[in-house]
Parts: sequence; structure tokens; C-alpha cells
Amino acid sequence: MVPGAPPPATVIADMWRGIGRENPVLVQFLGMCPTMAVTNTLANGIAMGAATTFVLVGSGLFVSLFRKYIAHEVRITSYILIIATFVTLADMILAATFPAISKALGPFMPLIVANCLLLGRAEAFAAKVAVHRAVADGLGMGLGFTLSLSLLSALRETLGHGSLLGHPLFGPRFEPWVFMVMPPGGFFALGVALLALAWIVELRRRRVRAVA
Amino acid sequence: MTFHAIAILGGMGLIFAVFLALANRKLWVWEDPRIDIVASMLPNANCGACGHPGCRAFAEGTVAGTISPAECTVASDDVHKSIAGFLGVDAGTAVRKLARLMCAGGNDVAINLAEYRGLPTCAAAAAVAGGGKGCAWGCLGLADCERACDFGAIEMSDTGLPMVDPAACTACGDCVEACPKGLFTLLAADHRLLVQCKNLIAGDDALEQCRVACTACGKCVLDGAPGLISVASGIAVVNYELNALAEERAAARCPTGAIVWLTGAQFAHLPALAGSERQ
Amino acid sequence: MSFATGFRHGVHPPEEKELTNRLPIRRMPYPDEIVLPLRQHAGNPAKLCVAVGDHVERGDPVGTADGFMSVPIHASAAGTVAGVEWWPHPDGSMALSVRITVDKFAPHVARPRTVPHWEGLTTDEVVLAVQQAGVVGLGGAAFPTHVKLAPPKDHAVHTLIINGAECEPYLTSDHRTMVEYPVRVLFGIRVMMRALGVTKSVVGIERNKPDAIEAMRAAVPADLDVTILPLTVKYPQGAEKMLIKAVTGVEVPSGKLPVTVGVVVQNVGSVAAIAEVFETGLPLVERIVTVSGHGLRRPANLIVPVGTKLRDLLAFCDGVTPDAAEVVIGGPMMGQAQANLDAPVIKGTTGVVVLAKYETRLARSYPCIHCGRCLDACPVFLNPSLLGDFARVGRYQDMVEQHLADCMLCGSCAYVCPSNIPLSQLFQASKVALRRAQAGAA
Amino acid sequence: MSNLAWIFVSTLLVNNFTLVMFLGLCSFFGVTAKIETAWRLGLANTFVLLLTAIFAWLLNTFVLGAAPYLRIVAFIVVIASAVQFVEMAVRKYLPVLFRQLGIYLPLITTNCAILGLALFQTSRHYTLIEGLVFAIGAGLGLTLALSLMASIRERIEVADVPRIARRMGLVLVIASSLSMAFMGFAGMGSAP
Amino acid sequence: MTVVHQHQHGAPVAVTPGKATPTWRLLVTLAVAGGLSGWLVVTVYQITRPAVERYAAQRVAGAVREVLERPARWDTLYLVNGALVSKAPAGPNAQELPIAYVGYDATGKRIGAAVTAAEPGFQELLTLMIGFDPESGALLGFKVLDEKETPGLGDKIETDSSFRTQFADRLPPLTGVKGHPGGNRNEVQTITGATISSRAVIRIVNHAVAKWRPLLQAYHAGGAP
Amino acid sequence: MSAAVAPALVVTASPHVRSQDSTPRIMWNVAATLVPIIVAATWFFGVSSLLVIAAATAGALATERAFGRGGTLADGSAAITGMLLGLTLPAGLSLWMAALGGAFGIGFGKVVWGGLGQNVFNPALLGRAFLQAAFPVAITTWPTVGGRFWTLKGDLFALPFTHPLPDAITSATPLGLLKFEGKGTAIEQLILGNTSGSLGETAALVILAGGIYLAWRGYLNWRIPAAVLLTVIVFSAIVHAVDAHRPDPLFMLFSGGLMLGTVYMATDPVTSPVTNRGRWVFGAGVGVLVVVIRIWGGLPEGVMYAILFMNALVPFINRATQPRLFGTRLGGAT
Ligand SMILES: Cc1cc2nc3c(=O)[nH]c(=O)nc-3n(C[C@H](O)[C@H](O)[C@H](O)COP(=O)(O)O)c2cc1C
Ligand SMILES: Cc1cc2nc3c(=O)[nH]c(=O)nc-3n(C[C@H](O)[C@H](O)[C@H](O)COP(=O)(O)O)c2cc1C
Ligand SMILES: Cc1cc2nc3c(=O)[nH]c(=O)nc-3n(C[C@H](O)[C@H](O)[C@H](O)COP(=O)(O)O)c2cc1C
Ligand SMILES: Cc1cc2nc3c(=O)[nH]c(=O)nc-3n(C[C@H](O)[C@H](O)[C@H](O)CO)c2cc1C
Ligand code: SF4
Ligand code: SF4
Ligand code: SF4
Ligand code: SF4
Ligand code: FES
Repeated sequence: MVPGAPPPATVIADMWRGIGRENPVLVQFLGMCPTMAVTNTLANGIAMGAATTFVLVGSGLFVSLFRKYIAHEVRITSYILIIATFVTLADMILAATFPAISKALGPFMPLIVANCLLLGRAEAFAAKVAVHRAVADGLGMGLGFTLSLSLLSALRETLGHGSLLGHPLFGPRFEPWVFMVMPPGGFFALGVALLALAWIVELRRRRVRAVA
Repeated sequence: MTFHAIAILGGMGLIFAVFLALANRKLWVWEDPRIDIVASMLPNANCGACGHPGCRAFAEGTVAGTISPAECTVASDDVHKSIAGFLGVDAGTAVRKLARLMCAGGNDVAINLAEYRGLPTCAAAAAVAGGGKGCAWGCLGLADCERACDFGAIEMSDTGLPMVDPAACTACGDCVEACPKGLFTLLAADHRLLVQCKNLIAGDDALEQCRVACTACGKCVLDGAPGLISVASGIAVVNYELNALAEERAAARCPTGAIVWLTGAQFAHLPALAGSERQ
Repeated sequence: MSFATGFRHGVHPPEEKELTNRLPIRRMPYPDEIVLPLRQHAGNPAKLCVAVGDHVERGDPVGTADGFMSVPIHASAAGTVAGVEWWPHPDGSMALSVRITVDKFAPHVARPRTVPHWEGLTTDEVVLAVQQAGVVGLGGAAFPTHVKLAPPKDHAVHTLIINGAECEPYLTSDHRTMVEYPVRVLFGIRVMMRALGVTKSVVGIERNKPDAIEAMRAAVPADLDVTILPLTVKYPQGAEKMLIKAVTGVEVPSGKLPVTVGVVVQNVGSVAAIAEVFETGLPLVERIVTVSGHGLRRPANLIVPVGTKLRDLLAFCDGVTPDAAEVVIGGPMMGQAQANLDAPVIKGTTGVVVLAKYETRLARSYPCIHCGRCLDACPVFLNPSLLGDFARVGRYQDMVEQHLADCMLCGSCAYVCPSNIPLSQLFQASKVALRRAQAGAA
Repeated sequence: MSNLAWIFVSTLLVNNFTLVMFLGLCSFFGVTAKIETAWRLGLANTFVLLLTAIFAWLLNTFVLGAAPYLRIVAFIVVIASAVQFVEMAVRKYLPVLFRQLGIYLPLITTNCAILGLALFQTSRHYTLIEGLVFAIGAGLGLTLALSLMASIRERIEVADVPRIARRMGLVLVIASSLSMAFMGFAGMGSAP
Repeated sequence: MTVVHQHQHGAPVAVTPGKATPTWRLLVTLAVAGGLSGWLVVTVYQITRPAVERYAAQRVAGAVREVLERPARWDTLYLVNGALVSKAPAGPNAQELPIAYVGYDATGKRIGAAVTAAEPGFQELLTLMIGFDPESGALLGFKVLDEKETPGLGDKIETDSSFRTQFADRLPPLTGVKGHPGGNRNEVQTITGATISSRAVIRIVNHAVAKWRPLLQAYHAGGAP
Repeated sequence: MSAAVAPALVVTASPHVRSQDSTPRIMWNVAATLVPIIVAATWFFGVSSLLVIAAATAGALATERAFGRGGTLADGSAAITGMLLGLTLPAGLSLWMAALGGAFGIGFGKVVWGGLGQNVFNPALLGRAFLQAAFPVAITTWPTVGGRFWTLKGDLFALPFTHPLPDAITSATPLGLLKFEGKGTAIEQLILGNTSGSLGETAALVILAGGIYLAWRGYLNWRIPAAVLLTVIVFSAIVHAVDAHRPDPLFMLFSGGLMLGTVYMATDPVTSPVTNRGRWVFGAGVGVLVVVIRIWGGLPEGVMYAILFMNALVPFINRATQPRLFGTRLGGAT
């Protein structure tokens, strides 16, 4: 075992970690820029999540595959190269399949490269474990990322446009909260999500204490 | 086109590899990577209980061989062993210590002369007329120690005494520092004979202030092994150098219960302060 | 306002001096028992020199000076040593004290002077005599007076400033001293000026004591360069640094002593005490105490034997009213609340104030609203709001960087704070915590 | 307003990289507990942004004309290597500076403001001069946002923040409030 | 948050104290990785390019069709050295040349020209395609290609059709007015609550027509069809 | 033991006495001076003003009550927040929006920060900034002054979350007229408040009087308003002198929310500097930003954003303007 490598775990556990306890957005605050920038509609959020998942899995796979051959001194450069390749691929594929979304995501699609989450996972996890675990971890992190993005973008789209995936929810008299789809609304939505999460945790803690 | 692409990126790769290789030769400042690894294995509480400025300094010391892993009082034995295993050194041993309170004067047994109003901290109360408590040495019960404890090992009893959870106490010494009355001491876990009082007034005058005061009557001195306990300036003192001779018997005849034989936590019989939601 | 008679910032608490400022000083009779803590002054406590059962005369030492930074303690009444024991001290702790059963009717037998006549003494001998007489600053801090009379050689002292500001509400002991014993005060000044080798002295008196200003002016002898300087009425005008600023216009550098700007400050009571010991030959065994407050039945200015228990003192003033809430030694701005009325009057006790409930600060406290009033009150220009924030979360090191050391705990900030935050208490507690941390580290 | 001035004001205030464009948020949230750290990181960022503007212009002009699809890969590899190189050099030759700035350099590689700058600069066809002004505006904007966040966080360190808001909740509310405060500059330079 | 640092500082690595990897391995690693990456990217690029280009063309076509009111066909002209030419010169920068589309109706009559222009709007650059008749100078219409205006406010320049349709047959230079326009051919009504964005559109239109009209007139006068 | 002489002794720390001013007293005094302004607003806009202000205040108080620490309604600060927010809104705003603004201001401008005294941004303005961003059209729909007392100025009772139906007669504010149509407004009209605009920008003289009273009682610090007003006058005079098309200082002073913002919002002790030097800096900053935004910005009015932006700088300003410690005078005796 490589020193400092994560302890062995089942593939399922590797996946769950990213969705729950180590959720990149809600717990680790990684990859904040796309989280804020593209979550003004649910479609964008999901697309960004999917693309990031693709890159996470792809780069995890390659980093893990080549981990024995990548020299320590150039590892960062190599990882970035791998990640950037997958981002470019994702960018092109999205542009060729969903041009509208690709346009909406604008430069934030290529910016996945700089998403701290990717390099972080590559170095802290994929570089140290076997391929199947790296892929499972990438998938889990990606799903966790997508999930949080969906949650946020659903919140923002519902209030900010009165619609979900473009379908109006409340009829014509609904007054949208433009705030929610503007920059401060992005921070605000995540803030509210975090406060709500913390509140739930707190309530549960109190209940446990009351029982004990 | 394919050739173009491969050439550009491959070429760039080559160029940067040369750069980095050169840089690597000329510029690299080497630092033992094991320090990071050991640091990542430590609890990272940065509590200072080991006597070093933070966990990373401890890690540097262990890698350099000047500190043995067991000196981290916070980490579990497993962690000691795995660090020792990783570095290929002996884990070493450390005496397990616990924080003990040298006062049992809860608000049910010790009197108050005046009502203290003001900042609800022991330090502040101590600076104001000693806090209004009859006994000037005794515990003020305002929980500075509970707040100081980073490990949540202290909880106030409903009579206003701090109860230390031996399982959670890491002997970091924060409570010793926090208590303005200096009532905490770090004692080895096997030092079980304890005078739970610091009141220097001798005789019945002390009892007017607190029912569990040490009155310096000297019974424990007679009942303990010779030299183990002595009475000086109004208080009984245990000489822990002779701890091996300590026996429960020494505490048996104390008329006030000021000296006790500990079998676990202090004040274990007291209920915790209800709704203690201090932050 | 002219810089020459005041300082910047500060506060104006109600003076409440009319309760006692017209009452002549009276002598309190001996109580049945007196208690003399061996620690009554800054510096080392005195060393015990009597044993239980010993008989002592008024003026006999019960404790001797322990080094230069210390003074002896003398019995303030004749009687028998009944105990040497831990006793409540006015500072709230327990202190080793000598308890004496007073022989009230012991004749004041003719006994040799313990303190020599001052004429003909060299400077060093004056200093020694002052120390042997147990004189300490009577302004409250109880700093051994002889130490101030022996300034370090590398600093030239040019002015002796006499602190007659008495800016604390309620207190009138210095005021009455100046009105009733101006000649004695000036004699004390003469002694000190000679001991210090200075030619100039200024007595600073707040403008709210016109009778004292008048009495002092009338008593200044022709051969002595003493100026009586009326000062702005503002708390804490009597604080050493503020007084020096008001009198000389100079700020004592942060962290430095007054001698660095060539002055020595003495309280009016202290110089009167020096005068008295050289006149009578008796060491310091009694002091003038203002007993006052809206919670007290009969306020008074009293000459009290050191060691008199508060209980006896208050009883002599007919006791307290039903709405009395706090008994404070010192003035209400800086004084110490007492939990135990067995605590004795000591040399530094300037007054005993019994506050009625309605005057006290028992109201609830609110969070700091950053109104900045405390900044405008602090005479040493600190940021109490910020210090208070740090103190609340225990960031003592940050407080040091914000000059906690310069805070003199005058309480002006807490007085003005609309949110009723106990700022000066926070600072005092922080200072204690820091000191303990340093002691722990050393 | 002249073009350069508009670029500068726009990136500094109107479209502040961090608070309006959402770039470089990881360090905005992660490294703003202390003012000292925050503004140093901001300055280090500004430096790297300037480097990036130059590199991106060089790459666009001389290398990528034939293969624009390699843009992302090329940009990031060049930036990452350059940063690594600068880090080593500073560490070796200017250890004092390294202690103050260098430790942030690796953090900056994965800061999307850097890549964002390169991409925006490309898509807007900025000249080298415009690119440099853009980089300075962006860097100072980043520094401003980081410092403001840090100074506010230092203040709330002594506040009695409710438990549920303590970890990140309040920090996001602060970000939102700051972003609102910057909305006052909206439309600046395009007044009728 | 220490997370950010984690991969930088806390990351455990293979422990080979003091021994550097041989240089050739660094070279090989990066060169191979770069080559592989280039190959992958270019392969996918070639696969996706047709679709991407089709979409791009469709977008332009859609916009041209909209602003020129359904022309039967159109020509693409490139602005090279201050004059319009019908064939783009070869070179890497071909895609970045300013372009005008000249549309014809079924009978082959010229309808007008469509050009793109970008200038600051309320928030960011605002990119429009503008159709006008170079002869009369009258507008045909415009379409927003790219905007970052406030949703629900500034974006009404795109979503509010009553604003957009006003422009047909108006004669630049236009001015924006609040309230009802007096029927002047050079006035358009601004959107309430988005005066700035409306005026930005007007400004861009005015600048674009002023810039392109002489060019196009010169081109047509030069004997081109 | 001690009962004989003193019944039930209390011990507290020194000082044992305190001044008479308390935080609730200050707050309620400020709140009381807002009443004349509300009366003036009602004079101009009729019952709508009362409803809008009441809705904003109710939103603020309800949020403080529900999420604040116990018993904080009595200190009066939440009432000020609600009333001030109400005064910055147009008369015809739907009540649900006003209440939402109050709730946002208190909830995210105050409670999450830890309650009274801990917030960095002005809660009332944060609430308004939120409304401005959320409902930009509704909040820039300015009903005209006058009309009968009982006539509602807009769709006040629109159901929550629904779009208000536009039905009132509206007109642009003086600043809007100037910025978008290049039209000026007579100064008498501005001073009398006979212009459309938010509720509280129509009564400059009443606001000024309230401010003078509060400053005299020491409940607000006069340095901030002095700095703001001076800066605005000087800066806009310079701009006006260079380019006569720009508004003159008098117009600047009496148009928009400058008076209300200067007297009541820039002076919020919690969100302004604690040091006197800092207050000058803060006020000058607000003044400069107001002029800059009004003249070169995209928005006609800049007071709210100017104050919010300067709020963000307050921790900096406080740091930079710490008072000089006694005994550290430069060049003094050492
Ligand atoms: C360590 C120490 C040394 C002092 N040395 C001198 C001294 O040499 N000369 C002097 O005039 N005062 C000296 N003082 C006295 C102080 O200046 C001051 O008068 C005393 O602390 C009482 O001050 P207060 O009553 O204002 O609190 C000294 C004080 C301390 C604490
Ligand atoms: C806040 C404050 C207020 C003081 N007020 C007085 C006062 O009113 N009168 C006085 O004699 N000393 C007062 N002092 C003590 C003086 O600073 C100084 O210690 C004293 O005048 C020195 O004289 P002494 O040593 O003879 O007491 C005050 C000290 C402080 C810190
Ligand atoms: C948050 C916010 C966003 C805005 N967005 C735009 C916008 O996208 N376009 C615009 O023209 N004005 C925008 N404005 C400016 C104002 O609405 C401005 O008052 C308006 O353009 C003036 O139009 P009116 O005179 O018809 O009210 C915005 C204002 C705010 C506060
Ligand atoms: C002079 C003065 C002005 C105030 N101005 C405001 C204000 O503009 N907005 C506000 O929400 N609260 C204001 N308050 C109330 C209070 O300070 C505010 O709610 C705090 O920001 C809450 O922590 C003011 C209070 C005073 C004493
Ligand atoms: S032990 Fe000390 S710190 Fe703890 S409650 Fe008692 S007095 Fe306070
Ligand atoms: S007498 Fe002893 S046990 Fe009682 S309170 Fe005092 S120190 Fe504690
Ligand atoms: S107590 Fe300290 S901080 Fe407060 S006013 Fe006095 S010197 Fe200043
Ligand atoms: S006086 Fe009180 S409320 Fe005002 S700033 Fe100071 S500590 Fe805060
Ligand atoms: S995602 Fe932008 S800095 Fe991390």
C-alpha cells in the first residue's frame, strides 16, 4: 500500500463517499465556480454535473491506469494534461449534441479543468488506488456534484424563473425573483441550502440528545 | 491535422519536461515527505498537550527521531503504533494522566456570602471580591474549564462542579490553565488518593464555609502509610512519590470526606447540569 | 478646553459628593477587634514579627518590611494578638492577618518616637524613616511612598505633583483633608520636596472643591514654590497620567513611569500622612475614610484605625438602608465590591460606599452596537469595543497587540457603554488570564 | 470611456471576477480567514494573471492558430508548468518572498480565474495591451474581493454567530451581500 | 478549510527520499502524455466538427433569415483592408474577419444586408445582428446573438417582441424615447425598466449602420451584383 | 453571617455606576423620530405609505421574533430596520414584497450574523437591495404624489408570489428624469418633497430635523452625515463646474434618498466605523460613491449601493483608523 493511501473499502463505499459525507459542494466546497455560475437553470446544472462526472471518471481512470509510470516531479502537469484532455472532449461532445446548453455554459465548460475537485481527486485518490476504485470514486464524486448542482439549480430556477427545465410551474401571474438568477442569488441559494442542511443536522443532534 | 495536434502537445510536453527537469535539478528544496505523512496521521487537534507547537512540529520531531509517537496524548494507541510502524521506530510509552479537581465544594455544600452578578466566567468572578463564595479557594462553578476543554471532557454537575470524563480527558492541561483558582492538577491515572480541597483555614472555621472542607484534622496522616500524607498550613497533602504505598484506608476516617479514594471519575454520582448547552 | 487644566476624553458621572463634603472629619472610636493583613501595599507583604498572645502597643510593628519594595505594618491599637490566620482581604482573597483584641482603655503611655524628627536627616534617612513609618500611597494603589522618594539616578525629577483631584464620585476624604489640615499638607509637601530635591510643586484640585482650593492657597508659605492649580471636573482627572497631562501638558510615554518626564505624583492624603508621622513620631496607623452612599444611613468622614472591620465601620454609621445593594471599598468607579463585611479597612482604603440598588449596574447587558462611545471615553485612547470583543472570545494575544497593558481599568468605557457591557471587568479578567498564562509559560 | 479604461473598470468593479463572474471562488471561500493571507494571495494571483495574459497571447498568436481545439489543453499545461517553475525559482532564490507569497502559488494553478482570464481574453480578441489591462483589473478585483471577505470574516470571528451558520452558511451570505453591494456599479460606463 | 491545501501539501507521495527521477523519464512521460492527449483531442474534434459547424451555420442562417425577412439566398462578404470582398483570403484568421451577409429575394432582388456588432450593454458586451437596406438606410430588424443583461429586465430586448418589431422600417440614426413615440421614423420606444439596455441596442444599431452602409454602398457601386 | 448589617449583598465589578443611556433607549428614540417622516410620507402618498411601511415592519419583526435570540424585539432595533426599509420603498409596492424585504433584511442581514450589533451590512438596505434585485420592475414603479387619502397607489394586495397588476399613475423620479430624459426638477419641489420617489425621500426637511435632534441628544454621530453631505456638495460642485450639464449640488442634496440614507442609514452605529476618524472616511466614501454612481453609473440612484459598499469596507476602516495610544505622540517626550 502506498503510505497515506485511503484504507481499503468496497467500491460502493468509495462511491457513497462523494455523494454523502464528502460531497464536493455541500461539504468540501470544491468546484465552487461552476456551482455558482451555471446553476441558474436546472438544465445547465445537470449538464455541468454530467460533464464533470464524465471528466472525473475519465481522468480517474487514466490517472489510475498510468499511476505507476508517471514520475513524481511531473505528476501535476501530467494530471492536468489528462484532465484537460477530457474536458476538451466533453466540451466538443456537448457542443455537438446540445448546442444551446453548450452556449449557455459558455466558458464554464472549459473551466472544469481548473475545478479544484478534479486535481484534488486525481492526486489524493486516483493516483494511489486501483482502477476500479478510482472509477467508483470519480463516479461518486461526480454524482454528488451533479446532485448538489441539481438541487441548487432547481431552487434557483423555480424561484428565479418560475419554471423547471423550462416548464412553467406556477402560471402566468407568478412574479419571478430575478434575484435568484443573478450573481448574489447564486451565493444566496447555496447559503440557504447550507443553512437548511446545518439546521436539519442540528435538529437531529438535539433529538438524539433529548433521547439520551 | 492529427499530426499537428500530436506534434504541438507532444512538443509542449517535451519542452516542459526539459524545463521541469532542469528546474528539478537546480531548484528543488528537499523536505522529508514523511513529515507530511506523519502529520496526516496525527489527530491535528493542535492542542499542544505534547509540549510541541502544533501537530506538524510533533511530526517533524518524530521523523527526526527526537519524539516518540506515544507522546501524543490525544491519539489512540492504534495511531501510535501505525506511526511507529511507518517510521520503523518504537512507539514508546507515556504515562496516562488525568485532570483532577482539588475541590468538592459544590453549591450544595459550600456557602455563598454574596450574590455575584456580572460576566459569567470564573476568571471574571474571581477578580470581583473573589466571586462571592464563602471559601476563597473553592470552585466558582462558572465553567471556564468546561469551555476551555477542546475535547468535551468536562461537563458541569448540577451543583456547579466540573466533572471530568476520564475516557475523553487527554491531559492537555487547558483546564489547569483556565481555572483562576488553580484547582486542576494533572495526576497520573493511578494516583487515586486525592485531597479534594485547597482551603487553608483549619478546624471548624473551615466548616462554616464548606461542609466538605479539609479541616487539617490529621486523621488521614495517621491512617496512611508513614510519610504518604502530611498536614501543612491547614491542608492535607499527598506525597505522590510514595504513591505505591497509597491505600483506600487512608481516606476512610476523614470526617468531612475531603480526602477520597478514586475508582474512576470524580463526582460520578452527581447529575449533570440539565440543558447544559454551553458553546 | 485648555490643555493645562485637563485631558482629552473621560466621563462625567454624577458627583454625589454633597453627601459628605461639608461634614467635618471625626474620629471613630476603637472597635473591639482589629485585623491587620500583612499584605496591604504593592510589593512584598510584610514579614510577621509577633506571635499569638503577644501584647502590642499602638504603633508597634506586627510585621516588618521585606526588602526595599515593602513596608512594615503597625498595630493601630493597643491589645493582645489573638490570632494569626487567614482572613478575608478587601481584594476578595484570603490573606494572612494578625487579629488583635483591642484594649480600648489602654492609656496612650508616653513612648519613644518611632519616627525621628525630620530636621537634620539626610535624604536617605528621610526615605528610611518614611519606610519605617509604613507610609504608602493613600490614593488607593498603596504604592510604598519611600520608593517614590528615591527615584532612579538617571532621571532628574523637577516637579512634585500633589494629587488633590479626588475625581471619584462620593469620596471626600482628600477634600476634607485639604479644607481642615492645609498646613499639615503643605508641611508634608515641604518634606517631600526636600527629600526629592525639587524646588517646584503643583497641587492639582478639581474645580468642584472651591473651599479646598481657597484653604490651600491661603496656607501656602512664602518660602515654598507651590502652585495650587484648579482642574477641569472630569473623571479620571486624578489618574496619574491624566493629572500629569493636565498639569504639565506632557503625556507620560506608554509603558513608562512618571519619573521619565521628571515628575513624582503623591496623593494629598499621603503627604498629610507623612507630615503627621514626622510631627507625632507615630507610624501610619490610621487614615481618613469617607463612608458614604445612598444605601447608608449616616454618611461621614472618619479617621479610622487601620484594621477596623467594615462591619464595625458601617455599624458606627448607623448601618445600611433596606435597599442597600453593594458595599464598595474605594469609589464607585474603581472600587472593589465586598462579599464579606469582616474584611478590614486597610491603608489603601480611601472610602467605603454603600450603593443603593437603583444606582448599580445590575441592568441587563446587550451586544456591542459599535456606537464608539467607549472610544470617546477612554482617556488613554484605546479601543475598548474591540478589546471587549477579543476578551469575550478569549483572544488575549490580540488584546496585547491592542495595548491592553495601557488600560488602567478606570472604568470610563463601561460607564458610558449603552449596552451595559462590563468592559473593564473583561479587561481585568484578561489581564489576570494573561499574567497566569505568562506565569505558566515561564 | 476609452476602451482600456472600460476594460479596467469593468473587470475591477462592474464585472468583478469573483463577485459577479464567479471565478476563483475556491480560494475566495477557502483562503479568506485572515486578511494578511487574503491580500497576499490576491497579489500572487495578480502576478500569475499577468503571466497568463502574456502566455495566452503568445500561444494564440504563434501556436494555436492552426489548432484552436487544443486551446484548453495548451493553456492549462503552460500555466501549470509556469506556475510550478516560478514557485521553485522563488523558493530557491527569494526564500523571504516565498514564505510570503510562494505558498499560495500552487493553489493558484487550480484557480479557475487564471484559465478564465485566458479564455475570455481569447474569445474577446484582446490585444496584448488590452489583455494586460484585463489581467490587472481582474487581479485587483480578485484582491479586493478576497480582502473584503477576509476583513469581514475577521470581524465575525468575534461575533456570536448562530451555530448553524458557523461553518459556511454565513460566509455565503456574506458573499451574497458583497455581490449585492457591487451591483451598484452595474451599468457603469454604459450610461446613456 | 484545509481541503484546498490538501492535495497540495497533505498529499502523501511515494517515499524515495532525496532520489530524483532520471530526466529521460520526465521527458518521456510528458511527451507521451502530450502526444496521446493531442491524438485523443484531435480525433474527437474531427468526429464532432461536422455537427458543431452545422449548428454554427444554422445559428447564423437563422439569424440572417430573421433579420433579412426570409431571403431566398444570401452572399457572404468579408471585410478585408477596409473593403468588402466576396471571397475570404486564405489564412488562419479567416474566421475572425468582420462579415456582412447580403440577402436576395426569390426574384434576385437585393433585400438588404445583415451585419453583426458588439458593444457594452448594461452589464457586458451585447452582440447583435442587424439587418438594413444599404440603399435607403432603413432598418429591417435586429436579433440578439449574445447578451448578459439582467434576466427579466434587460433581456427584454430579446424577449419582448413589441420592442423588437418596432425597428422594422425605422431610419437611423435612431433615438430612444420614453412613452409613446410620435410616429417619427427615427424614434423607438424604450422598454420601461430597461432604458439602458434599450439605448444600448439603439446605439449599437446606429454605429453599425453608420459603419457598414458606406462600405456596402461602395461594394455595390463597384459593380458587384 | 453578613445579614446583620447588609441584607442580600451583591458583588459586581467596577464601575458600579453607569450612565443613563441604554441601547433600547437609543433605539426607541431613533424609532420615534421616524414617525414624523412616516406622517409626511402619508401626507404625500396617502394610506398606501402606512400599509407599505407596516408590511415591511411586520416582516422584520416577525423574522426577528421567530429566529432571533429571545426577547430581542424589545430593544427596538428590528422596528427601526422595518420602518427604514418601508421608507425606502415606492408607495405602490405590493405588501407581500415589502414584508419579504423586511424578512430578508432581518433574517440574512442580522439574525444569521448573530443578531444585534454583529452584522456588517445595513439590514434595511440589504433588504432593499434584495427587493431591487428580485423585483426590479415593481420597485422602480413610482406612483405620483397627491390623490385622495384612501386611494391605493398600486396593486398593494396582490397575492404573495404573484405579479402585481400595474394600474397606478406613475412618473419618473427626479433622478430618473435627469438620467434618462435629461430633464431637471425645480428645487422648491425637491425640498418640499413634491416629487415621486420612495416614501422617505419626499420629506428632506423633516428628516433633517430628526437628524439634528438625534445628533443633539448624542444618539447618532454627527460626523458621518457631515462628511457625506460635505463630500457630495464639494464633489458635485466640482463636476458641475467642469460640465454644466451635470446636476448642481443642491439638486444632488435634495433628490433621491440621500437625506434619509445620510441621516438614518449611513449612521447606523453597527455598520459604520467606531472611530471618529473612520467616520469621516466612511462618510466621505459614501459621498463620493453616491456622486459617482449617480453621474457615471448605470443606475439613477446610488445611495443604497454606496452605503452597502462602504459597509463592506468598515472592518478595514476600523483597522486603519485605530486611535493613537496615549503616550505615543510622535516627537513627544520619551
Ligand atoms: C514596578 C514599579 C516601579 C515603580 N517605580 C517608581 C519610581 O521609581 N518612582 C516613582 O515615582 N513611582 C514609581 N512607581 C509608582 C507608579 O508610578 C505609581 O505611582 C503607582 O503605581 C501608583 O499609581 P496609581 O495610584 O496611579 O495607580 C512604580 C510603580 C511600579 C509598579
Ligand atoms: C482611574 C484612576 C483614578 C484615580 N483617581 C485618583 C484621585 O482622584 N485622587 C488620587 O489621589 N489618586 C487617584 N488615583 C491614583 C493616582 O493615579 C496615583 O496613584 C496617586 O495619586 C499617587 O499618589 P499616592 O501614591 O500618594 O497614592 C487614580 C488612579 C486611577 C488609575
Ligand atoms: C439589479 C438591477 C439590474 C438592472 N438591470 C438592468 C438591465 O439589464 N438593463 C437596463 O437597461 N437597466 C437595468 N437596470 C437599471 C434600472 O432598472 C434603470 O432604472 C432602468 O434602466 C431605467 O429605466 P426606466 O427609466 O424605464 O425605469 C437594473 C437595475 C438594477 C437595480
Ligand atoms: C442612529 C441609528 C441608525 C440606524 N439605522 C439603521 C438602518 O439604517 N438600518 C437598520 O436596519 N437599522 C438601523 N438602526 C438599528 C440597528 O442599529 C440595526 O438594526 C442594526 O444594524 C442591527 O444589528 C439604526 C440605529 C441607530 C441608533
Ligand atoms: S474548576 Fe475553576 S474553572 Fe472550573 S468551574 Fe471551578 S473555578 Fe471555574
Ligand atoms: S473548602 Fe475545600 S472543598 Fe470546599 S469549596 Fe473550599 S476548596 Fe472546595
Ligand atoms: S478601563 Fe481601560 S479601556 Fe476602559 S476607559 Fe479605562 S483605560 Fe480605557
Ligand atoms: S460603548 Fe459599548 S456598545 Fe458602544 S462601542 Fe463601546 S462597547 Fe460597544
Ligand atoms: S472552481 Fe473556481 S477556484 Fe475552484
